[in-house]
Amino acid sequence: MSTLIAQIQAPHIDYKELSPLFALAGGSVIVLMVGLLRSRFVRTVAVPALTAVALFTAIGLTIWIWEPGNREPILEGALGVDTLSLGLSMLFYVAGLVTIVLSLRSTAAEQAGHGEYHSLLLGSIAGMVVLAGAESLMTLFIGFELLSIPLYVLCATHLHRRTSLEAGLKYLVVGSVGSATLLYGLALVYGATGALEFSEISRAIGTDAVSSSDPLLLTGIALCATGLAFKASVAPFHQWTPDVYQGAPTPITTFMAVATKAAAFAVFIRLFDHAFGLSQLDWGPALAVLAAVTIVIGNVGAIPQRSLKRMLAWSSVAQAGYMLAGVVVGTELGVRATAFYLAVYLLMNVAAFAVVIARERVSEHGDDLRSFENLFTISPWLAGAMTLAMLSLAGFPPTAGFIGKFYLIDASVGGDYTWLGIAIVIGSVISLVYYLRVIAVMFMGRYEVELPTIPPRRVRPVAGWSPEADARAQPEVLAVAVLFAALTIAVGVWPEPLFDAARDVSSALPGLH
Amino acid sequence: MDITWYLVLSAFVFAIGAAGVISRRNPLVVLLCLELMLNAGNLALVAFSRMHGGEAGQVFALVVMVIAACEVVIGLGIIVAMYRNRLPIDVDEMSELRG
Amino acid sequence: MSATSYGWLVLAFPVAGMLIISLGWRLLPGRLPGWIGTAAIFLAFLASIGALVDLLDHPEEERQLVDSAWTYAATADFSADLAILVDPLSVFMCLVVSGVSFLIHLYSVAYMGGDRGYARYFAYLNFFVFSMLLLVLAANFLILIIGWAFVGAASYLLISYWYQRETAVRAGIKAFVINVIGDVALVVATFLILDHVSSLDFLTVFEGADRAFGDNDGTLIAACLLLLVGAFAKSAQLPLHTWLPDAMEGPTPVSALIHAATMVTAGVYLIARMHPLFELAPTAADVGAIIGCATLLFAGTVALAVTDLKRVIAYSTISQIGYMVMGASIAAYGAGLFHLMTHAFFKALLFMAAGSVIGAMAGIQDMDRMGGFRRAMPFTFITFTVGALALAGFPLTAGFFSKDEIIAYAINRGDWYVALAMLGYVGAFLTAFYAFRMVFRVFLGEAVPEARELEQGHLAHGEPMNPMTGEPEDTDVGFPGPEHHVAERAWSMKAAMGPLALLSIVGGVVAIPGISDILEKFLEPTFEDSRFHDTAPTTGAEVWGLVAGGVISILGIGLAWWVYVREPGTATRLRERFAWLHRFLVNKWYFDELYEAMFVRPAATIGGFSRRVIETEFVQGTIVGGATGIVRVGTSVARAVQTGYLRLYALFLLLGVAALTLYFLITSS
Amino acid sequence: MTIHLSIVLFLPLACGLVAARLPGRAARSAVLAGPLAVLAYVIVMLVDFETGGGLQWVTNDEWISELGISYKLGVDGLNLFLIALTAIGWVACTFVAAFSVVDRPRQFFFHLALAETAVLGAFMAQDLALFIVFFDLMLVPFYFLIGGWGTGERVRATTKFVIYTLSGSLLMMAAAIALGVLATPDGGEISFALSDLANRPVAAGSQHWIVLLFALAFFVKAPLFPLHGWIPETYRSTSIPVLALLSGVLSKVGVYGFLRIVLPVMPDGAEYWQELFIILAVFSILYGSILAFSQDNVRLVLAYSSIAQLGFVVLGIFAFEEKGAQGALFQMLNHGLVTVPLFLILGVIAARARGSESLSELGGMAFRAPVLAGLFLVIALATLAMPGSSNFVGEILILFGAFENQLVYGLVAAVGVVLAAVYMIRLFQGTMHGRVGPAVESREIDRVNLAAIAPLVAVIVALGVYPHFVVDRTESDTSQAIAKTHAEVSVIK
Repeated sequence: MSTLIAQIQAPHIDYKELSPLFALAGGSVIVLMVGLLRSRFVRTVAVPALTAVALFTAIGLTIWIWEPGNREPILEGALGVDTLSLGLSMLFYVAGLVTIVLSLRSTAAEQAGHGEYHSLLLGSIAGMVVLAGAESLMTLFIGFELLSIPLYVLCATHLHRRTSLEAGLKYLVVGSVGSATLLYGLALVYGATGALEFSEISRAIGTDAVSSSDPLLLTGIALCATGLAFKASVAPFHQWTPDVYQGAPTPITTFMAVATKAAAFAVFIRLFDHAFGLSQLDWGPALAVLAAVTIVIGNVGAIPQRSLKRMLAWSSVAQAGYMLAGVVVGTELGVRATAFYLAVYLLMNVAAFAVVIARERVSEHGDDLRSFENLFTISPWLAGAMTLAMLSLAGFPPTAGFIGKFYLIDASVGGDYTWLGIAIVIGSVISLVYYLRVIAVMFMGRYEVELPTIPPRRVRPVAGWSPEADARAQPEVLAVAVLFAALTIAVGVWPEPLFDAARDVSSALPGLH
Repeated sequence: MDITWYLVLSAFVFAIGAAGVISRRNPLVVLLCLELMLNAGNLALVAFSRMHGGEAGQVFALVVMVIAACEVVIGLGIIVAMYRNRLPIDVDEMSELRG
Repeated sequence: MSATSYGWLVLAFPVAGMLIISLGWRLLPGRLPGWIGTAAIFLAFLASIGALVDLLDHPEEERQLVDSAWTYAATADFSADLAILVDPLSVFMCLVVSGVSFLIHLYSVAYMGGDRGYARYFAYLNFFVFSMLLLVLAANFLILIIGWAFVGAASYLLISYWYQRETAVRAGIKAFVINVIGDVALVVATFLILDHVSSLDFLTVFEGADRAFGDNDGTLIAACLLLLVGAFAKSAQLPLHTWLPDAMEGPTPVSALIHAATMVTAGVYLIARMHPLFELAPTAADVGAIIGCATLLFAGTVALAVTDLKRVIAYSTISQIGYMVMGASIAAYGAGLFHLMTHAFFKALLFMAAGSVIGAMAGIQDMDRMGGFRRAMPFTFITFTVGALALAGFPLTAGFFSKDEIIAYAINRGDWYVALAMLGYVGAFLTAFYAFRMVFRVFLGEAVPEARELEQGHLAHGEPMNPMTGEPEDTDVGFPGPEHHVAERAWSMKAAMGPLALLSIVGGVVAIPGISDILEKFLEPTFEDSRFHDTAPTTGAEVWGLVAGGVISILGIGLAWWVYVREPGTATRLRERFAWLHRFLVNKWYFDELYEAMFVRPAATIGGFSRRVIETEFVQGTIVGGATGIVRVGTSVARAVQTGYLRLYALFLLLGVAALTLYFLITSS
Repeated sequence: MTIHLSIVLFLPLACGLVAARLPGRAARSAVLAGPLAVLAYVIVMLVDFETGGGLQWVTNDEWISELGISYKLGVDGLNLFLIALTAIGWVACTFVAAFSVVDRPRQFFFHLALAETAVLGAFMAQDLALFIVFFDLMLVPFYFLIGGWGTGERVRATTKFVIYTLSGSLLMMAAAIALGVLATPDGGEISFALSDLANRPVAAGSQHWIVLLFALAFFVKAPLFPLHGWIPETYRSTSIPVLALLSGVLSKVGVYGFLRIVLPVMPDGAEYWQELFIILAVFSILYGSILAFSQDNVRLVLAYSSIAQLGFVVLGIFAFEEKGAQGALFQMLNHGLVTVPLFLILGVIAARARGSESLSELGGMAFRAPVLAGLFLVIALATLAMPGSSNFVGEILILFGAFENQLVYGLVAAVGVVLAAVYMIRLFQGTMHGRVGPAVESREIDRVNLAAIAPLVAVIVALGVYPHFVVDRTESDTSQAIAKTHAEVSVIK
């Protein structure tokens, strides 16, 4: 008997490294419990506050355990921690905080119950952290699902809005197909290499046992790529993106847009630049093609959109394409560029979505382009923030977007993927059409959009809209918008700190050249 | 006994599930098909772990089952919500978001 | 004070006049601008005399003085100063230009009185004189080109001086463009010279020319031909003459100054100035001679048929310049410049007199409407006749000596130049005929109403109208303004015409074969390096030439008398007899029509084509439209696929999976 | 004295920001303060400038070490006068705008100021990436200025303008990055500083396509045929002061890039495309001129004429000959100096013709507005490169440079000189001469415009009298810029 116990030795667990995860999990549970209390104060103030506390703790702990260099395991063969996972987790946390602020007045939280809403949010973040830190295929899948499942729910939290439910359902079904594919891919990789841990996989690949172009392995890689591409909304697996982004409550859309993408790319980098690093020559070109296709489709798709959320969704597809380029080249520079761009991407999109939220809550046209007409005269600050966001997304100097693109192109050229750099450029040119249109609408009054567009739908105001209510009624949203817009400029002018962070992140993958 | 047959079987299951997802309009059935697809993965996992020896794959399969269950629950929840809102229980009707 | 500082003064005075008038135009009352302008030019004239005197002090071989103000532009091997060259030739030109200009200013003071743009007129006029003097004083090609273009601009401004007349505006742009063609030719020529001699200064170039170029070197010939193009554009020689007749749209004094006396002779000056080059490229020189000869005949014939008084004189100008060009091209520099001078006198005189007549006719210029002014305007009659005599080369007038000297040179050159000389005589006959055609038709014969009115002592005031088109105009459009003037009534006009009449008669004294060769001697330093000293005809030959010329001109005048006075009907009968010829001549050999068809219309067509086809179809259509089109297509595809049916999404997802997997398997195997 | 370029560079922006906060009257003076201060600074520079002294008043700081981008500014013969042009142009146009009614004035002047900073930056930048930053930054204010204060199809026009220009400049960015990467020796630090790039030659093969992409950007900006598709709409719907700057100053940034970047850094690539670019240039000269005299809208006449003028500039640059390059640089300055007042005058004319800008409705203005006519005349003559104007010196140098090795192309280009005479005189007569047009109620030029235009005319005349002032200061650096390119003589000659 005792011998039996002796035989089971628990894996070594490093609680210090694990602490952020604990903060999130614990926070999630506590918030859920507190949310059960009836008092309005608790629900509308305490719950968000607690969530924020949880996230801040996580951030604090992350900074505490931050140290560049190679990774040390938390859970033997399951979870690891390194600057890559930590750096990206930071993005998740920030995104989470933003979402909390933006959700303060959202009806979604009301209808779903604040407790549930926020604890799901925390759960999803935890999933992302796990995903980013995953050491083995199994944890990867767990993280993947832990991130997805709460999001399925959160998308549908506008219980009385048909589109919200539709978004939830679509996301669920298509998402599950994606996960199934991923799972199958993981299984094949496991079959080909006989290992679940990334380190062993990468060791296995290239040995005489498993050639880097073993069909089984490659099929597995293909399927994994699909699953991740789906999450990162890379074409042709992007189709859910516009619908879900548009249907979901806008704060959640924001969260999905910035955090989910970051998570997906975290694992992309981990899996492809680390685990499958050696067979880069095989999957590189394929992903490069995917990236180019994504860039084009995302941009052309965005052009006819009148709904800002939908437009941003398409643009996020395009942006995914840009970032994929950084992964494709499989160099350290590429990883850096991708990480940098993820951060920048967060700044720009948060600013943009915040403005959208501010508008859709007060305008009868919802997130339609119309509700932005002459925004500058109504609320110059919002207009300014939106302008900066758009310019940054379009890649104008001196915004962060410009530096980000510069970095990515630099990476792709350096990795002998010059044509991919050109593709990025062409994509940016196309994107001007719709980004500039938004600015034009805000500053230059109403005018008819040239390209074919969907007829404007009259959306029922999302939050209790009343004529006298206007943008200034929600200072926190305005604050977020302005803050993040300002950050895009700041980073654009003085990017050094972010570069250092990116360098640390890339240092997590020593294998790269 | 050769691993190939297991793989072929799991591939079949996966395909059937996929076909179901594509062809059926009732969300409940769609959920069932999703289960099939996931389980195809499980089958492959188990088969491989058997091939390689060692239990990692089987553990993985167990985890997946749990996760699959969660997914179905969420799915059902959404379907219920649709029902409450008197929305048609038909995936093709849920196509307001497009373009 | 040295000659060069006088040279600078010559330039300074007109500039000063121009600036004062143009900047202070609001402040200057009445005719003050006119007087200021006149004074400025008079001072310039004095300065030229100063330069002359100073130059004569220098020994013969040191009579080519260069003075540079500052570096105008210098980079690589291209380097030009703002410098003037004072030598006999330039001083001679300065004297002629400033002298005649002064008289014409004087004339204008009264003649233009009462015109709305009085100050503007004199500002332009001074600007012109400045440019002309700059042209003749230039010490290098760049400055020459600048002066060259300035006179062109001035002439443009003065042609469309009455800028509300459509005809004047059209004439202006025509003149300007043809002049620019000349400028461009000069620029290219300059390059060819710079490229070989690597200098822009005249003296250096002339020094180095024979070393840089072989005899009749291809490049040099090209350069000289281009110089000729420039010269012809300015001097209205074939085929670039079409602008000069239209230039008569300008006020009559302007026609006198620019389009008879000075600017149009710039071409002759250029050839004379460039003679070292032309002598190295005889082929080019011969081309010049032939074209000059052709022009003088062509213009002479046209002058027979045209009835617009000013245009007749204009064509005679073209013809006379033909003589000069011919002279300068056959190395008869002295003769050519001599004729340039005398022609300046009598042609200016003719125009002034014509202006006076037009004043009497209240702006009408058509000779068919004129007649019998002899008694009404005796002074004008006399001066006009004097001018006509000189033009016709009537014995002992200035024109008599100058023209026939050129022909004598041609004869003396021998071989085919003799042919030129003969044609020259033919031209002389024509000249004599049309000169007196004017005299007889305007002053003799039946007195027209205007003439009779004037005899009664009051000036005709017809409806103001465009002399070309005959359409009525409001009075402030141009001449005749609210008031207009005739020489009989304005002393300043008399004061201007008198001296010129005198000069037209005695102007020849500076070079009478066997008696005086002042001009030759004076110009010697400039042309001493000429190879053709030996071709100068002997006094005897020249005398014979003079006799021949005299006879011919008397014959011409006699014929004119017979046709227009003795047998008045003859002209009409001839016109009916040779209708086709008459039509051909009246339409000036159809040159305008030809150019219209060759250049103007094609250019317009090409412009229209580019605007309608290339611009819309290619630039906007193919490039812009193509790009947007592709994007449009992509857009509609992306949207068509985005159906909203999640089953289709799943399908596409799985198809994507299949495709990707396939790709991997294919590449791996 | 030492001159800190950063101050010159950011002064306008600072003033613009201040002005955006001040109330009306004070705002106007603040708005004017920026450009005026810059102008003063520039005058000091002109005086202080050490001829043939290479780069002067250099500022060189790390900016983004990660990407090898440094914040390096400097002035030499190449950009000295373009900076001067910028200063002058902005003073004039800001002045005119400040005294005319503009809605949302603060915003307008802020953008105007930002634009000046951007343009100055583009001219001063001595780091390729920095150049690109300012090159793109220029578009932002102009996007707003055209779209927000233009007329007619302004939004469409401004969008087209920005997309056109940016598609060029983004490709240039890609090319520039490629250049930087390829130029970096193994183990060396990547750097975009032009001085480094000039010493790190890139394989001729890659130079070819890199130069092509650069040229694309510059030709769009200039613009040259066939990349001028944005011209008509933009020129039609931009407000006058902005258009004056757009056409007078911005168009130079591109061609300036050739002298500053392409020729010194990638001589082989430049030579590879020489023939093609010269043909493009010559064709643009003819095409632009022909269209210019077949247009009825005054703005478009000027629009197409500037195509022709920049054709000359490009021709001069790609003649790879000292005189040519010298002339090209000079011509950039001249064209700017005449274009700015031309557009201001066009504004005056339109104001006297009930906003009409079509030649068929204009005419006879000289009658009541002799001063206006006089100024216009001087400028028009200068524009058609009348000998005696500095434009002529520029043009003759260009032509001589072209004749040197490309005689035939040079001769064809010379035809363009004649055509220029045709369309400019046509323009002058069509507005000032002839019968008084139906739309015209003529008045004399107003004080504000007079105060803006007269000094410019004075500068034009002064340069006409003493062009060596410019030639002398630019000579050595220009010949430096083209030193590496050896023009191979084309078969004809």
